[in-house]
Amino acid sequence: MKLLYFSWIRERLGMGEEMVELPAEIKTVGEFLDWLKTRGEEFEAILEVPEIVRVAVDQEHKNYDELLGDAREIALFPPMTGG
Amino acid sequence: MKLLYFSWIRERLGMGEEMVELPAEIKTVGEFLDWLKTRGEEFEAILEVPEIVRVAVDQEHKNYDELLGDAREIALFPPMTGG
Amino acid sequence: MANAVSNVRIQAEDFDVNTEISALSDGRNDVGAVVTFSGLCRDEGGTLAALELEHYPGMAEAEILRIAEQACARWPLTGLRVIHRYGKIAPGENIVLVVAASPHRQAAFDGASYLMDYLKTRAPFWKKEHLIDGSSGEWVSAKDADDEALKRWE
Amino acid sequence: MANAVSNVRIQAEDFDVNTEISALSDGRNDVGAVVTFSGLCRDEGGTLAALELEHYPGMAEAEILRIAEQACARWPLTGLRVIHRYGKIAPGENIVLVVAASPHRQAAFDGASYLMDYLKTRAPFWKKEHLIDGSSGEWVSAKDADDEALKRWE
Repeated sequence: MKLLYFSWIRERLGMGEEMVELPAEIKTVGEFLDWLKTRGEEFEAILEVPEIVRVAVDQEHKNYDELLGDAREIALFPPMTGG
Repeated sequence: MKLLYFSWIRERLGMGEEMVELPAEIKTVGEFLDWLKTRGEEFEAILEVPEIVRVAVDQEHKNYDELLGDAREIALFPPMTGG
Repeated sequence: MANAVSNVRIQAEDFDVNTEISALSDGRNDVGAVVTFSGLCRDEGGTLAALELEHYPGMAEAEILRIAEQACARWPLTGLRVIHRYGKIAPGENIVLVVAASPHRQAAFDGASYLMDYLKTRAPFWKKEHLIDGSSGEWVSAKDADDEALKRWE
Repeated sequence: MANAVSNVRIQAEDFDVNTEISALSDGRNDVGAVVTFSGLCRDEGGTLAALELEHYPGMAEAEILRIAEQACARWPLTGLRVIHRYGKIAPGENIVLVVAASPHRQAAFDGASYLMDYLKTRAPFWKKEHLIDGSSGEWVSAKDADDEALKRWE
């Protein structure tokens, strides 16, 4: 599974992407974020106010209660400021 | 006083403009139109449904109850279809 | 006709959208949004050969400038340009251009949209149809929908 | 990325508004209205040296195309083009272009305005400020006003 990070989340983690093995019991976006927090204090800090972290699964916006399905890539980023 | 006619009003009258002497007692746009009707059946026909004839006095839209003031030119035209 | 912010031209010639955008944005760094509206002549399902646009010289410029000044009083516009063509215009050709510039996107959209709504019903222009069969068609009637469109600005 | 009506490009290069308008109007006689929105980089009162735009390649195109398809389903648009730039952009330079074409003026205005509102809050782009004093400023925060702007389309 490929994880992607953008904007200040990328800067804070010091990486734009990484490959991870996701535990099989993780089904939803919310469960994925909870697991991510266990991976170190940088992740914990970023997800302290989880509402400000947006998640895209295979390049589509997903709410925290939605299923990951057989995702190939998951991206984390702050609210967008395009346009 | 210069009178100007546009669109189908110009076509119906067969002229785009003319010079007229306006009787001194005419004060409002409505009185002006009533006087115009006395000038011939073409004017009468055009002003039969007066609501569809718009009037500009010195190049500003005027309602029928507004004063002519010391107008230099009065224009008659149908509802506009610009843009 | 022009004031500090608005520029209004009535002309037979076509216009160039890039040129008008540049006039409002080049050399300044406070413009965040430029909205343009181009109105083009349609062929009405293949029946129309051309539109002939008649206007009231003098009043056309003056009235559009009045509408432009109302827009500038209502929204924080840094620039506003209106070009309205007259004469014979074939399907696919430009009729009218409005360009509105502002620091903010909504003001630019609203300014341009307001100009178009008022221009449709207040600017002294009249369109006559020339049909493809060679006949001279009708004068285009004013649309109730255009009067309706004004109500949202009240 | 493109379908029959929509065309979406994410690129570092600048764009040309005339070219994009022509692509939607040349050779056809059913387009009565073309609205363009250009978003430009402001200097924020002289403090900003540049904006750096980061994006999510792949998703940026896909998401804007999804928004474009929603607009095409909602309004009778004959064409829709979106170009969003990435990389370092100086004050006065273009950031984004939306062009919407339709037989009718209100559809063209609404289509372009809708695209911009959704693009601001749904397209995966992030802006970082580079300040005139040489320091790297903050990541631009999302505005509540942009979320608010979406409500009128519901």
